[in-house]
Amino acid sequence: MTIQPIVQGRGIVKRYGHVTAIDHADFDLYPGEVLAVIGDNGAGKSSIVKSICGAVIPDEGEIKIEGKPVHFTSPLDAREQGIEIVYQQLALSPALSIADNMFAGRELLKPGIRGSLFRQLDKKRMEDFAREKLTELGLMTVQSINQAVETLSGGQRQGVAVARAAAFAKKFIIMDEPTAALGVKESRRVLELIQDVRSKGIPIILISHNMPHVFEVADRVHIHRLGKRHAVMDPKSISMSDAVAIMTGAMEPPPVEQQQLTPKAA
Amino acid sequence: MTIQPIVQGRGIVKRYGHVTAIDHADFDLYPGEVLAVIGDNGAGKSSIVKSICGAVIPDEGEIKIEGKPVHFTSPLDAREQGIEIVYQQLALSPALSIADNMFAGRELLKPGIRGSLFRQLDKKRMEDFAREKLTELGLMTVQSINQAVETLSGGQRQGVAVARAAAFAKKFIIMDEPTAALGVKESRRVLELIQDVRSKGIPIILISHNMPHVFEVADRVHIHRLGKRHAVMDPKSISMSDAVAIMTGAMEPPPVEQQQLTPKAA
Amino acid sequence: MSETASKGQDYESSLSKATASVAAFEKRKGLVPQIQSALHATPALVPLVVLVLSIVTFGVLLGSKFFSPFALTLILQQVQIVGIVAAAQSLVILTAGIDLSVGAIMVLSSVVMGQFTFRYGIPAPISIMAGLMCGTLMGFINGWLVAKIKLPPFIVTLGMWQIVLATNFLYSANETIRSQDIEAEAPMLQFFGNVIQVGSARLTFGALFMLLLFVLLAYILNQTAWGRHVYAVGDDKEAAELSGIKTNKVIITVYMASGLICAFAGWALIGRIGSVSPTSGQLANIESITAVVIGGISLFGGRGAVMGSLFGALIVGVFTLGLRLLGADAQWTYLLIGVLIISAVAVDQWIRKASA
Amino acid sequence: MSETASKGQDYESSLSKATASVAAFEKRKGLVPQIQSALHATPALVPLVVLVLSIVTFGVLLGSKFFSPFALTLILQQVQIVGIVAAAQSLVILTAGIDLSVGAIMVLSSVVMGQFTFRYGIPAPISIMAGLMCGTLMGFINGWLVAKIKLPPFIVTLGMWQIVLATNFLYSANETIRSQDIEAEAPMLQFFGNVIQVGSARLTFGALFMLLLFVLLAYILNQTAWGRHVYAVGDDKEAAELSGIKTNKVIITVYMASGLICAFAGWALIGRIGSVSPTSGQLANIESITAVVIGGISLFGGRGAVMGSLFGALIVGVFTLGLRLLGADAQWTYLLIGVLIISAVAVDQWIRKASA
Amino acid sequence: EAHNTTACLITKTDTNPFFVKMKEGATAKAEELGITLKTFAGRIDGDHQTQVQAIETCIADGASGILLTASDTGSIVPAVQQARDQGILVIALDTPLNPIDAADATFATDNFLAGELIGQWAAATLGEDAADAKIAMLDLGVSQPTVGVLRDQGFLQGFGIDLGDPNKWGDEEDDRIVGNDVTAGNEEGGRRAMENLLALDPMINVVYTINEPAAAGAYEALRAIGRENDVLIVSVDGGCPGIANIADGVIGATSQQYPMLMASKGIEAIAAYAKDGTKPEPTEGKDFFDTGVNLVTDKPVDGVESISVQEGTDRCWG
Ligand SMILES: Nc1ncnc2c1ncn2[C@@H]1O[C@H](COP(=O)(O)OP(=O)(O)OP(=O)(O)O)[C@@H](O)[C@H]1O
Ligand SMILES: Nc1ncnc2c1ncn2[C@@H]1O[C@H](COP(=O)(O)OP(=O)(O)OP(=O)(O)O)[C@@H](O)[C@H]1O
Ligand SMILES: OC[C@H]1O[C@](O)(CO)[C@@H](O)[C@@H]1O
Ligand SMILES: [Mg+2]
Ligand SMILES: [Mg+2]
Repeated sequence: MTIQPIVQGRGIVKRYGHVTAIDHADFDLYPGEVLAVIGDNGAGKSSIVKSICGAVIPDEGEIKIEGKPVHFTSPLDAREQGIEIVYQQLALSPALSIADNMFAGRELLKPGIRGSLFRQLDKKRMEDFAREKLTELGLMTVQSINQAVETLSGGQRQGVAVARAAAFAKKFIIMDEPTAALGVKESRRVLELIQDVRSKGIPIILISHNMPHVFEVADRVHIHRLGKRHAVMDPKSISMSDAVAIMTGAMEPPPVEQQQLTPKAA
Repeated sequence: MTIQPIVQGRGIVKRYGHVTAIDHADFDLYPGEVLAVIGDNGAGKSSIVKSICGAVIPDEGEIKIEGKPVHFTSPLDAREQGIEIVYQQLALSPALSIADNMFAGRELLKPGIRGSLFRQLDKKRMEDFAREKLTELGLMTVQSINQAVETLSGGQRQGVAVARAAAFAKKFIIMDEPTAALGVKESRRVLELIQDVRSKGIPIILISHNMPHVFEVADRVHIHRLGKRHAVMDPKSISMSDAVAIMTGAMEPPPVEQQQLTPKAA
Repeated sequence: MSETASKGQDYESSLSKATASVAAFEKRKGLVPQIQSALHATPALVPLVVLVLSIVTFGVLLGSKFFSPFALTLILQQVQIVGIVAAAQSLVILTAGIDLSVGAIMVLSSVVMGQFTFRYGIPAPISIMAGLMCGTLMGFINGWLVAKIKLPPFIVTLGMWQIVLATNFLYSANETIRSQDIEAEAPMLQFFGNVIQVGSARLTFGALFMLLLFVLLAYILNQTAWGRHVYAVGDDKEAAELSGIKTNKVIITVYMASGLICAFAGWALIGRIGSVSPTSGQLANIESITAVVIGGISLFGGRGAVMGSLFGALIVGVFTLGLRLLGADAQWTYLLIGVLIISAVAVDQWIRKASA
Repeated sequence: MSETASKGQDYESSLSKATASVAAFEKRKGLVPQIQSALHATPALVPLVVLVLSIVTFGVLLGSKFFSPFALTLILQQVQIVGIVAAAQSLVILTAGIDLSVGAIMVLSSVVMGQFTFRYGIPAPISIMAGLMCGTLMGFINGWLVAKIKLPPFIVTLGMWQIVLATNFLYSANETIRSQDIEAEAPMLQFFGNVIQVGSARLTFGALFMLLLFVLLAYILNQTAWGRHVYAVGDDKEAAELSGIKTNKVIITVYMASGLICAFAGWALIGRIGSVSPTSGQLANIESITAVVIGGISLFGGRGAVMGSLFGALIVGVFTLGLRLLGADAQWTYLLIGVLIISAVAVDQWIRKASA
Repeated sequence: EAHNTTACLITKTDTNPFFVKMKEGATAKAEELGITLKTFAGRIDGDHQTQVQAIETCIADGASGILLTASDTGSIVPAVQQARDQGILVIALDTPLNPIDAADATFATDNFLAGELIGQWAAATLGEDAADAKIAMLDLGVSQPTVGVLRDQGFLQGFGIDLGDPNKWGDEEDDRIVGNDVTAGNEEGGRRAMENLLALDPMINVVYTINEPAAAGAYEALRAIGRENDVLIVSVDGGCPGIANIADGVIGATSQQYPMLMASKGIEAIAAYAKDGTKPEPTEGKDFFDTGVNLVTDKPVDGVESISVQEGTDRCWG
């Protein structure tokens, strides 16, 4: 019995001028799992997830979503399919408010004629929602929900991006280092959030340099190295220290049979 | 015997419109130490170090450097005194190359008349230097030293900023979450670098959310909370878990006598 | 979960006890902080302050000659065309674009309205519709080239400026349609020239249209999703795209709206000058951009309020009339307006800084 | 160190064994990747390609009428003024600024050179120095207002445009100094009008000056610290400031350089038109900005190569002469130039994309 | 032979109907005579460099003759000289070069005279009231181009006002002048300038305008405050809309110019020159070929010669 992967990428290549960022890499995400992606800086992690969601158009290779080949030309395509992404560079509009950013492209309208005819935004509802989500993430130092995002602290900004993705995803979520700028408390909330989301059946791709976090929440660990998928391991059957060794090239990856290319039968 | 602090801030206040980012905070950095600054997201950590180096001009309060009151109006003033900063937002020029960024404002000229008269840059020497520094940080995936910074991965960018500060500091260094985007290996190198720098007698202010890192390298831990200095602890006499508890408001800080407002006599 | 993992997190044990209360910083009271807050929240107040200051200054210098309903409504009449075009320009500039073709589109639209009526004998309402559609179409071409072909707005609209102007001359052979003929045969073309007289104050429909247009745009930009998207696109197009905004659609509709508004300006122009003249509006682009920038909208996009552009246009209008009334001759007026534009923005900057 | 700390790091034990070799990705070979690389490394090549394409096209259409040393050097003569001003404009635009006062500064400088010589009888070399200093001073005022008072460059230079132009009219009393008089009494003012004739090719000193100026600026921008700072300031002023660049100094010197170059343009203008005329150069700002943008420099600053502006100016020159020789009338020429400017940049964009 | 003769027409702009008509006239005549005509125009009034480039293009193109309405009458001279050195016949139309003999010939309206006629007419129409008239001067632009200065000063002279320096406007001391403002020669500019001067003195009763579009704009401003019937507007041009405006009482009188004549005479001269090298002769007693100017009004006054609106309409140009 083989389960169909949610995302399947094969032989993906992405070059920038003469820089090769992804070099015939493969990728699989299966239903209901948290797939961690780890690798050195510049290994190509961000590039590969961007290829999956259409933020970058790969030069070669094939990507299937739920078995169907896709050729996203913009992240809008992905988003329409219920895919949400927390970008490493956050992708927030600096001059806009927290609520504006959170609801960009899916704003709530006022009830009744004010919404349907006059297209008036329901600012109150959006702001309440935004505040609630930020509070859930423990970001209680945000003093005004109308602050422009550029006036937020680094961690507060990241919180906005994470909250946005988590609130709206239907098919799966990609999180590129979602806790990099977060404090201890706020990071903990994000890990809880990831587990929440998974428990709703929505799979997650988590890129992180934080090994304890990875080993705490991941079902499988995709190790990326020099633009390629180097190995996929079961975090329960490998030590953090070996994972780091494989990732940095200090150790060869185990043979494919000992890897975890597909999840264990649920 | 009292040692003179390198940096002494008293009653610093910074407001943005009606948002109060720093609320009568104090600050001390002593010679030769690594002072870690920890706190929730939005606690005011970045704001206070920016006030110290002139990137932000505080509304109230007094700052002394080596005992002399200073009123920096631009980070240039700080830099002229040998103070280097790794900003949380990195402060790199996206379209410029790694070497251009590293040497901004202190470029090397070609020897002889080509430099003295024709003001020609010694690109080769700057590039070699840049590559060397990045390699020291373990950032070996940078494929072309002439890449524009905007084409670097998140971690590679951070590496450039850290390398720049470390290479040029004379008086002290401020590092605002220098390892947030770095991989395991690269973070380790930065911690080593911090220890190197300290051993050369240059003190460091390290803002970080990574408690193991903080407790590994800090001599004193400044805990910031709601815009104020909440406590200053000796990392050897407090557990990480208590530090986190104080920082998040789960525990009251100990009385001042049990804190570490000045370093132990060296 | 693996043992290593749980170990790595043990310092987090206290987190459950962390306070859940929201940050409470000291709140500031008093008049100055309140003014500062207001200016912060409503950036268009700053050029309004400058406008009021300049009206007061000229009022003091000139007395009732300037500070009369007549003179003040005259300013409204004089700025109406630039004001309407500045509204269009604001939209485009908010998306980090620029529209150099505004004046050309305005004139071509008015020529279409006139020629359709007088050359082909089409009823005025239909000709007007045709003129409005013509403007919208020109805007669409601009927007399409900017969004889809990804050409710089400066180049696209510079090219369109030349193309539209040349088309206009080729099509109209530069023939003027006289005011008297329009009045006799198609007065609807002069609709915006109608006047509401209240005492010595004279409000033309065109001036009223300008005011209403700004109110409408302010509503749209602040209260609708499209409006927020305009800001997002101008602020950081890539981020907007990544966060799910259909940036191309926004850009195209913005240029279309700009074209449509310019066509309305063309209609208002007939009301203002009475006739249909292909030679008008040559400075509309630079004048509208000036109003927008004085009004505090950033040429880099995403920042500023559309109301500011109205105040910007009025500031220039006040200076121009005020200086003439003070007796400055044409060349000196020209020079002094240069000085005053810089000063107006310097004052604006200073207020902003004081309120930061 | 505390026990918790060392535990937290134990998974790092393997790091000492991590490979220290530098990343080795597959390298690509072949002509296409090589061209792509070249275009990547030297962005000014793109407008150069467009320029060559357009010369070839008109050469094919018009034969030797166009593709002759005479016609080709004529283009150089025709673009020299716009080209020199575009060099100044490039500097300013690279800092994310804009200089609308270039034409006015150019004309005022040339008027100063002329009036000092003819009205006050000052020897020509000193008058020329005075003209150059006048340009630099105007530039300084622009730069100072932008850098220190933090006013938007658009407003500052718009204001200065009006101020300088009006000053120019007031000072010169709109008087033209005739070519014959200059030739007789102060031929040095016409220095840039001298010609090197090689066969039917006619290279004026002014055209040569333009070429040398671009080479010099390309050197300065790429090979000196100041040049790199110009880019850094335009790219992200705040980041540049934070990373230790004296951004204000850079901005002020850039506008001063722009003013000085415009003054040289004023001198070259005397060589080109023979006389000193206070009414020249009214379109210099829009034309120079056009050249810069066609040349691939971003109006948002920090990106592009100054050589591109030279090619941009030449592209417009080639189109203009080519279309005129093809016999298009004025309106059709304007229309087609509009189309061609858009197309040139579209081709440019397409080459860039293909080479990405 | 004639069929391979090339001629160039270079106008100030293509936006002013005056030049459009001039171009039409030239085109028609060229077709008639089998001459290839190439036309050029600056983008705005005062766009000098485009005209220099146009002359160079005509040289490169091997033209036999150039018809030129110069934007900058002094500065264009070297370029004109270059063309003449190549054996090209250069004829100035509408606007004389400075010096006038820099061109082979000049076919133009006498612009000072055009101004003088409307000045005299206005003074005569007012009669005794001329002594305390309130005059608005709606000029072309701040750069004071020659045509504008000539007409303005001609008007004042005709009206009986002391000119000061006749080479510039605005330096007159006479209290009857309320002020000068600039119109850019179009309706919007005319209206704004009129409004500005009315705000200065609402009792203005004489308005000089540089051309008829500016006059139409000024009229709208007067109409807006209900004073259109008590003000005399005078202008220069004699375009068909302008003449119709005289009939409708918008403009009191205008000095009519004949651009078609300038153009067709010019083309004929080039044809003749191409054929056997003959150059055109100036009008007797003048240093240019006067294409004539007529005062058009339906309220003729004694001592100022004028033609009727009907005659004006027969001869109007667009
Ligand atoms: N636009 C671009 N142009 C050129 N090179 C690029 C571009 N974007 C990425 N690269 C290069 O591609 C490689 C992979 O980058 P990527 O951002 O995917 O790394 P990453 O694994 O996410 O690293 P990090 O952990 O630091 O975020 C890097 O060497 C980077 O320099
Ligand atoms: N320009 C600004 N305008 C308004 N508020 C601001 C501005 N800059 C910072 N703030 C606010 O000031 C507070 C402190 O921000 P700061 O960046 O110093 O926090 P931080 O401790 O560094 O947080 P983090 O750990 O997330 O980086 C935050 O609440 C932030 O929203
Ligand atoms: O702009 C000035 C020009 O306008 C005209 O009067 C035509 O309307 C011409 O005679 C003159 O050269
Ligand atoms: Mg990444
Ligand atoms: Mg921070």
